[in-house]
Amino acid sequence: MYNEKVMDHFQNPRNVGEMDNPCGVGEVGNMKCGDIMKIFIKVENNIIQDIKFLTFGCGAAIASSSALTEMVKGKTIEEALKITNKDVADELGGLPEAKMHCSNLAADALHKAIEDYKSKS
Amino acid sequence: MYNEKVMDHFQNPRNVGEMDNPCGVGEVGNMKCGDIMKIFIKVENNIIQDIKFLTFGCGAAIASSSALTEMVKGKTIEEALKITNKDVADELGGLPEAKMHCSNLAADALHKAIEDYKSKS
Amino acid sequence: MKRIYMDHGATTPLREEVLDAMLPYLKEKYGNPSSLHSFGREARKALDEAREKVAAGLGVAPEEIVFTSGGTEANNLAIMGVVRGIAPIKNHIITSAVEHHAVLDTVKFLGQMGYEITILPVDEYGMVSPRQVEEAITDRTILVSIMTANNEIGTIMPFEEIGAVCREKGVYYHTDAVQAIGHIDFNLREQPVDLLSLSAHKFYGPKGVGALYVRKKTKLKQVFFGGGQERKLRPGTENLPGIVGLGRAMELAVADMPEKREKLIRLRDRLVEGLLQIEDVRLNGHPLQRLPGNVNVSVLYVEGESLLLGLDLKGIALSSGSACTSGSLDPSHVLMAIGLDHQTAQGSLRFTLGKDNTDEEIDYTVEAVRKTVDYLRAMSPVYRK
Amino acid sequence: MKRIYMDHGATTPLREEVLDAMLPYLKEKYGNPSSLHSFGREARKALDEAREKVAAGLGVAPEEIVFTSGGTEANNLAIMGVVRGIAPIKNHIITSAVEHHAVLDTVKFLGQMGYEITILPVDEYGMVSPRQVEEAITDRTILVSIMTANNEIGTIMPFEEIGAVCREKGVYYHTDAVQAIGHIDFNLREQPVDLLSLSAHKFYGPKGVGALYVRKKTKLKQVFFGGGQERKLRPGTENLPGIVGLGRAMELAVADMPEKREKLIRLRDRLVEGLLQIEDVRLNGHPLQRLPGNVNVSVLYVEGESLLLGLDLKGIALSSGSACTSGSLDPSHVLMAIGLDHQTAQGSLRFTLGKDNTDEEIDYTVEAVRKTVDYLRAMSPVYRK
Ligand SMILES: Cc1ncc(COP(=O)(O)O)c(C=O)c1O
Ligand SMILES: Cc1ncc(COP(=O)(O)O)c(C=O)c1O
Repeated sequence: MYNEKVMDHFQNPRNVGEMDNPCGVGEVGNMKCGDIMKIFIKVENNIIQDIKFLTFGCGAAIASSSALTEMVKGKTIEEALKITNKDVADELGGLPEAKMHCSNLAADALHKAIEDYKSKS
Repeated sequence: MYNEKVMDHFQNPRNVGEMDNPCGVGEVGNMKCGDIMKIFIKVENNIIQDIKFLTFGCGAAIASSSALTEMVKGKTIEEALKITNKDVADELGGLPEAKMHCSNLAADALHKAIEDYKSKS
Repeated sequence: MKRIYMDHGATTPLREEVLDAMLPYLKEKYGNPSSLHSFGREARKALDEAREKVAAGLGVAPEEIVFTSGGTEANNLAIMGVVRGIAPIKNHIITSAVEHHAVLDTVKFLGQMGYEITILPVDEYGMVSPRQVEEAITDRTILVSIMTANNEIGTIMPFEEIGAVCREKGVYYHTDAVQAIGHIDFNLREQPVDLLSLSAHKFYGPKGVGALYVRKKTKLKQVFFGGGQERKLRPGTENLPGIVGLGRAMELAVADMPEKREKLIRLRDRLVEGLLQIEDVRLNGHPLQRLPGNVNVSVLYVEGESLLLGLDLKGIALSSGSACTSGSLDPSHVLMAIGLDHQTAQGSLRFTLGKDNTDEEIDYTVEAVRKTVDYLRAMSPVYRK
Repeated sequence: MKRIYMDHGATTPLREEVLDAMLPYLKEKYGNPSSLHSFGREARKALDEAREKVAAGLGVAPEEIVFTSGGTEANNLAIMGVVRGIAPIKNHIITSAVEHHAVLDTVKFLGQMGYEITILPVDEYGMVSPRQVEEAITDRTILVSIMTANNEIGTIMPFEEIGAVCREKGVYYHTDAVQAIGHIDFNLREQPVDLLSLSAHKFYGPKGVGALYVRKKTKLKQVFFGGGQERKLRPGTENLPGIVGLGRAMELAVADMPEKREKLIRLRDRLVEGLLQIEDVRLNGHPLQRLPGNVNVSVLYVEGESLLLGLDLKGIALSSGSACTSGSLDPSHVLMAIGLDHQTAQGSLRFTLGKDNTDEEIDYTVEAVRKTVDYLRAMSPVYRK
């Protein structure tokens, strides 16, 4: 069902965990699918220096979160804002049709975290 | 489908053929099933000395005709008239449910032949 | 006694290659294709591959194949399914008098339910013409269902022309191809067919599995309810070993078609020639437009079941058009539809040859028929010389 | 990696003895049971014998068994069949909220068609009480359909008492026993059941074959059309290898029941005990009135599909009550019906043990669940200590 890349992210998620004193936090929850995702970012000089996630959700949701954090780390805020949910799915080499809605959260959570960061700074 | 006795009568029908100068002939045809049966009898001293049949029909019809002729040979007219279609089926050790209608001819043909004999004598 | 099987229209033996393909799914690969775990995934993969094979054999996309429990269910799903998909906007269904009961009785049932139905007559060869279909179509017509080839008399219908008429009129065309797979070339991307039924056990696949081809965008609704299998069109845990067998059988049927066809036509013609040399034997069905392996003859003055029994005693397996065969009182509706009288229809035999029949078997069979016919005619009150 | 199969509720492996019984019918005994010749007769004999075996397993007469393509079709035939047999004299059908979709969706479809339907709620264990049924029955009720045992949470319904209520009220009682065969004693001559569905692949038989028990004189009509097979109640060439397998599987299921039941209960209880030692894990379904092999738990703060994936990576095959599992957005209707909230239902696992599972597998599984739960909770935003 899932390709190897997705399974790799599921088994070895990158940047998982909470963050002390994040610059921004974004949480989205899609109660329809039951997924909840939380993204923490640390920003310095307009660059996302660190990023962490917590996810309650299916394999696709976890893998998407993990993949997103890898994509984002080191990018500028502007670059990060350009990342779409589709980009995340593409980065994972595609997700099953039925799962697209589950992974449609990671970029949303990131955008929220950036908003949060902006609103604070 | 058919038991061994039926198959034996089908393969080795007794008393098959036409008869020269019969004392009585009976023919019945059930066009619904497509069966046609013709019985020839030779009667002497009120006893059926000889009997022959011709049958167009399924295996059950042929076996019934053959079995009937065996049952009847040597019997008195009165005894012969008592033979029913069910007796023929029983003599054969039973026939498949769906075939009962096909075999319900042999005794009828015999009775007709006896009628014919009586009407002539 | 050596047995000779000439009843491939009833069912065929499972090919060894097909059984080999099925066995892993009858043994260690037992997962349910709907399960997410490794057992389920290997099952799902096999299901997908079988679907691709069936689709490839018909020249269509895998998503256009719905697996069923056989030809009967495929026919029911096709007819009831589009009627459910379209009614009550339109309410008219057209079929022919020589369809298999799985089509004919389904249409008649819809007739009882209040749908308008037309059952087209056929000519003496069992043919429906495209013109007849054209004339029968009204602006209320939902569906035309005319078989590809007849199971009793082997007549091949002008199904592409009939389909073209339907397409022009904007009416769905379903064809029961249960007897045609492995004999007729299908390339449904080009052919104007919207729905096509098939059954694996008629082409050396397993019993109890079939498929319905449903052209994309055809408005078809499920007719029974349950899990989400087969894109909800046909729920129920998939008969995976059967489906894998169907896929393999399809692959082989298409690959072997040219060679098999040639052989069957040769055997068929040899059999016809031999049988017609017996007095008062007549060929039923179209002399040319007929299935490669099909020979249907009427043997006058004898009844079919007793012929069949007599031949069975000589080791030969075939079917008859006799009433008594099926336990019903009426002779074959197909033979009646082509105009045979009751008695002639009763005295009919159907030989359906298969890829493993031989010339020797044909010759033995002709002789056996001759002897059995002689034997039965000698006891027939309607045959007197 | 050794794989551990704990998803016998989804499907079971085919027993070797069953495959052995089937093989002759996948090879040389390929006749069609409707054919009169020797090939057909040997097929017919096998069909009759299989019917006797299934009937014996249920304590009924062979003529009361109708073979189908599986549990889904049996359920559809039962419900639609009696509705066709009885409507429009009466028009009301009763079922429960925890039925398999093959029952529930069929009843809902009839609801859309204008029939009156009642879907009974269940208690927190998934039980329907005979009293609820009694109160729901009206003088327009045709049929009550309440399953014998639930496929997700394993709860065994008081089906004999429910049947008794139906009998008293003169209403047909159908029970979906797909999950119950081989676990529960049936003796339908004594038990007040009119219709019962089963599916071979749930008790070590082949996929794609099932049966419906139809008590004598039950007014049931066929729901699809074709040849005269199964006394016209279910047309189509019989899946003979499958049916032979079903017969053999039934025979073995009944013979092994006492021993298997004892073993499964022991394994089940060991598994429950182990799982409940993990923090925030709750058992779903009835604590006592449950299928021997069924364990259904909710694991709070984690989602079911990811648990399932994590366990699959450790070689363990099971099901979840997660929405994402089935590609649908809603979690299991059964878990919702027993009152779980959305998130708890999502985080549920179903283990269904089989006759070949071992104590070691149970212990390994408990450890694997513990580790996977820890791992996922560590990443869960809803679980923070
Ligand atoms: C033309 C035709 N259609 C449909 C069927 C039904 O197929 P099945 O018996 O596999 O359901 C058959 C064979 O019996 C057939 O010959
Ligand atoms: C309770 C119940 N009923 C019906 C079915 C349907 O059976 P099948 O998938 O064999 O058609 C199942 C299994 O999927 C089931 O668990």
